[in-house]
Amino acid sequence: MALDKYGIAKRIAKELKDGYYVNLGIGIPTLVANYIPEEIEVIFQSENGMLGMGPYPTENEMDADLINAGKETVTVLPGGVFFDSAESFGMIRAGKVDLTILGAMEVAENGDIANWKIPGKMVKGMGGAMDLVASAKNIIVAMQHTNPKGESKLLPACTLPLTGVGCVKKVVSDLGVFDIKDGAFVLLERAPGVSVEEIIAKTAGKLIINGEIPEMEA
Amino acid sequence: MALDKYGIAKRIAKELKDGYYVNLGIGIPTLVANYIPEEIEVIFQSENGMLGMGPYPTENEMDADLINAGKETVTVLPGGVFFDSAESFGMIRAGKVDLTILGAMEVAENGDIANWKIPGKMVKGMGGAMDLVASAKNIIVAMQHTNPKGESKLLPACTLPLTGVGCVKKVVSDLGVFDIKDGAFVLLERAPGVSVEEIIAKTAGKLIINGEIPEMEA
Amino acid sequence: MKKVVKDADEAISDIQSGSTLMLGGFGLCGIPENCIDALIKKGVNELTCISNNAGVDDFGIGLMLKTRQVKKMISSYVGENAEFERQLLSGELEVDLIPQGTLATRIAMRGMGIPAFFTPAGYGTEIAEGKEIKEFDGKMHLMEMALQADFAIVKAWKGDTLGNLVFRKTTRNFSVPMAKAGDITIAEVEELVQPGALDPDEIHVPGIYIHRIFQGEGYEKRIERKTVSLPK
Amino acid sequence: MKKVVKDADEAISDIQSGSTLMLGGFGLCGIPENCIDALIKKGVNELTCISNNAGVDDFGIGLMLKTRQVKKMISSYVGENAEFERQLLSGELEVDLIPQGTLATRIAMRGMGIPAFFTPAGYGTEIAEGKEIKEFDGKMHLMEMALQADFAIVKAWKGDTLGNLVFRKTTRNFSVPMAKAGDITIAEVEELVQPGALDPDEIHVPGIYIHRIFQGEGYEKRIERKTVSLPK
Repeated sequence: MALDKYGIAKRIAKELKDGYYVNLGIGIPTLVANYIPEEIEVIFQSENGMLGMGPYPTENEMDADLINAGKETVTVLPGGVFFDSAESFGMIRAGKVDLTILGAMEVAENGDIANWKIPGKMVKGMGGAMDLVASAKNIIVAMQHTNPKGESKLLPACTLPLTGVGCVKKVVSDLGVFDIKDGAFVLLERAPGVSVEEIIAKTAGKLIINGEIPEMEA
Repeated sequence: MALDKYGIAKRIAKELKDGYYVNLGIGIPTLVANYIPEEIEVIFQSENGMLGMGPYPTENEMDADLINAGKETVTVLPGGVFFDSAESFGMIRAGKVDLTILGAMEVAENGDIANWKIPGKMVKGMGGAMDLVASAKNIIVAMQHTNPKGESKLLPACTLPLTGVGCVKKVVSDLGVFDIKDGAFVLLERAPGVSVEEIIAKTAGKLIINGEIPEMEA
Repeated sequence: MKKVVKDADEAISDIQSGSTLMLGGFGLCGIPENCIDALIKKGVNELTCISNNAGVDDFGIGLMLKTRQVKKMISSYVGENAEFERQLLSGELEVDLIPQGTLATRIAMRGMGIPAFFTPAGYGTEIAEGKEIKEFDGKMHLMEMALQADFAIVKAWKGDTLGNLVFRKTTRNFSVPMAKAGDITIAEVEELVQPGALDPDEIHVPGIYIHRIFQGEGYEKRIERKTVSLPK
Repeated sequence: MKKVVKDADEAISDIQSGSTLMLGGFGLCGIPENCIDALIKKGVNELTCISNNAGVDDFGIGLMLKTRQVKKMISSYVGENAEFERQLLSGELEVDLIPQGTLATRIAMRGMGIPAFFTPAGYGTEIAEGKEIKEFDGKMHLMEMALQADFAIVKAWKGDTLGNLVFRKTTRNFSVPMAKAGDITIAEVEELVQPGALDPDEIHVPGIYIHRIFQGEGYEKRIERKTVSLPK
């Protein structure tokens, strides 16, 4: 059975390592924060200007001066820091953030990503996505494997305007986990109950399947 | 009688205006701080990283963590601020400092300045001088009119390696006050008792003398 | 040294139609509420506004859109505003979309006197069109230019009469780099104090960058997205 | 998250001969005294040291010059040191002199991930030789490159176990941009505290830049030029 958004978030959480500084995009990536393994400590960066982002506040704790990059009210954990947005993107650009997790409309087999613009539709802007994908040391895309029409989002080449080139290292979709390597999607794990055949059928980009593909652990 | 270094500093102090942010170089420029007119407020910037530099501390106030760009112990006035050296030169480069006063070995009639290097002698470095002269909106040079050999330091062209090009706006020497304009030194005032003839004799660069030249006020 | 003005009306009195303004804040967080109201009252128009976002329909820059005072927005994300969308689609409003980090840095560089710099953001995308490209350390970079503005308008938590500013939490956002970048910078503060009241080690924006300052009033500090956890 | 190390010896244990180091401080103000001692004890040599100054004969980097550990200095002003002058004139030591603002900014740009930028400093001087020159707004600028270092070593006043740093007075100098620029950054602090002890609005260097931190000991904090006024 394909993963739901919580399942995708939970699987991505396993990629986190102790001491990681992590930037979470809006949507599924935000959910990753709920599945951090007990034994490790990671610190969340919010690109408007904070490190040490904590959970949403209670009604009483809510503070208009304390929001995240999604403009949601949040809290700060002990050891957190505030800074301005130029400094924030400075640390992103300098590669100080260990991992960036974000959503995508399309990912290509060479690591290109498109997630900001659909021609003909109202364009809201790229926000920080172009900066993040151009500079992050390690980028994981969290997304549905196919679009609402059932078409693959893992493509030979992106059809939508690009956000960044050759930058995505890993994709976790509702169907599986894929490394992007040498111009192909390398299947690493299947979602529980999802067959290799289904993944082949729903992946338009070059797919590499080496031997037996394990089902991901619960 | 030619001015002594205190006289030069005192004359330069008259160039200050209320609200000016001022960077003072080492030597004569430092003395300018002692002659600020009562009725105006100026704020001194020290390029290692402070605004609101005050007088030297008493023995008891002395703090190893509080020095100026000349590495001297200083104090900070109410409303002062500390920052790092990159920020400090950022504000200099952005033209936020209204006036820079510094010494020179040579100044040319086109505003070039040389003050950091004598070929064949041990070179200590340019410190912040190149940044200051390249970026200051207004630069006044405080110096002796001639070198120890009696040779003019106001020249048609600098002979020493340059610190900056076309940047000096005004020179206050022991003999007089000069604007640098249209490729010439324009004599504005004579030091008390110094004749125009003496100034002509001791100025190697192009000198413009328009009408009667007043003696500077005490 | 006279930086203190009476109120927002006095602070913005010489802003003319056609000016380029930087407006601090991120979303509705830390926006200069008093000055936005004063700009609406004054009725200047044909403004170019540099601001990461464009407010919401009935708050922030959204209010200036409603009164048709804005000719062009320079932003990274502008999604929360129906009137914005209408004006954009009808061609009444121009929008220049810039990656958020590039936008923040182009502003910061202005305050550091650096006219141009290189960033990898946007290489290989439509953002790179027409820009000089250079390789450093095996990676392609775009040359980006510092952004100029006739006025920068920011809101800080505390400020002193010399213009030194202190911010609270995530309100530093675009306001700190903008405060340093404006040809003229206007700061409104929740609390105006005397020189010496702020610790010189804890000032976020040194007063040298600030030309006018006043204590604002009636801050609403609206929250765009209230998100809460249940009490434990 | 394990950033805390026992002492300077542990902090610098993997620094090898031939490394490039950034060493914080301005003159003797805010220098990493403990780490300098440990580097001398360890005896690594052929070091390239990026530091605004080179200490005095018997303190700061001057101590490392005495033990011949430094191959090259990258500085803006190096005047206060007889041994330095001797080694320089004898050809034992290389020196790369860089305008102070350009030096500070090349370091800061590394911490911002900006590989190159333009500054007017040094245009028309020997500093400009071999550099790309571009005109912006009618003024000539040099392209300058960010400076890389294998290790940056700084000393702060307080720090927490996550690496967040707070500085006192003019000790921020080159230490803040260097702390952000090092491939590996080591911070020694006068007082090491727990997360939450520092106000998140008042931190000068966020811990994300810091890889190792320890509480130093026995700070001498020597003053290079004691200048005093008489008590009033």
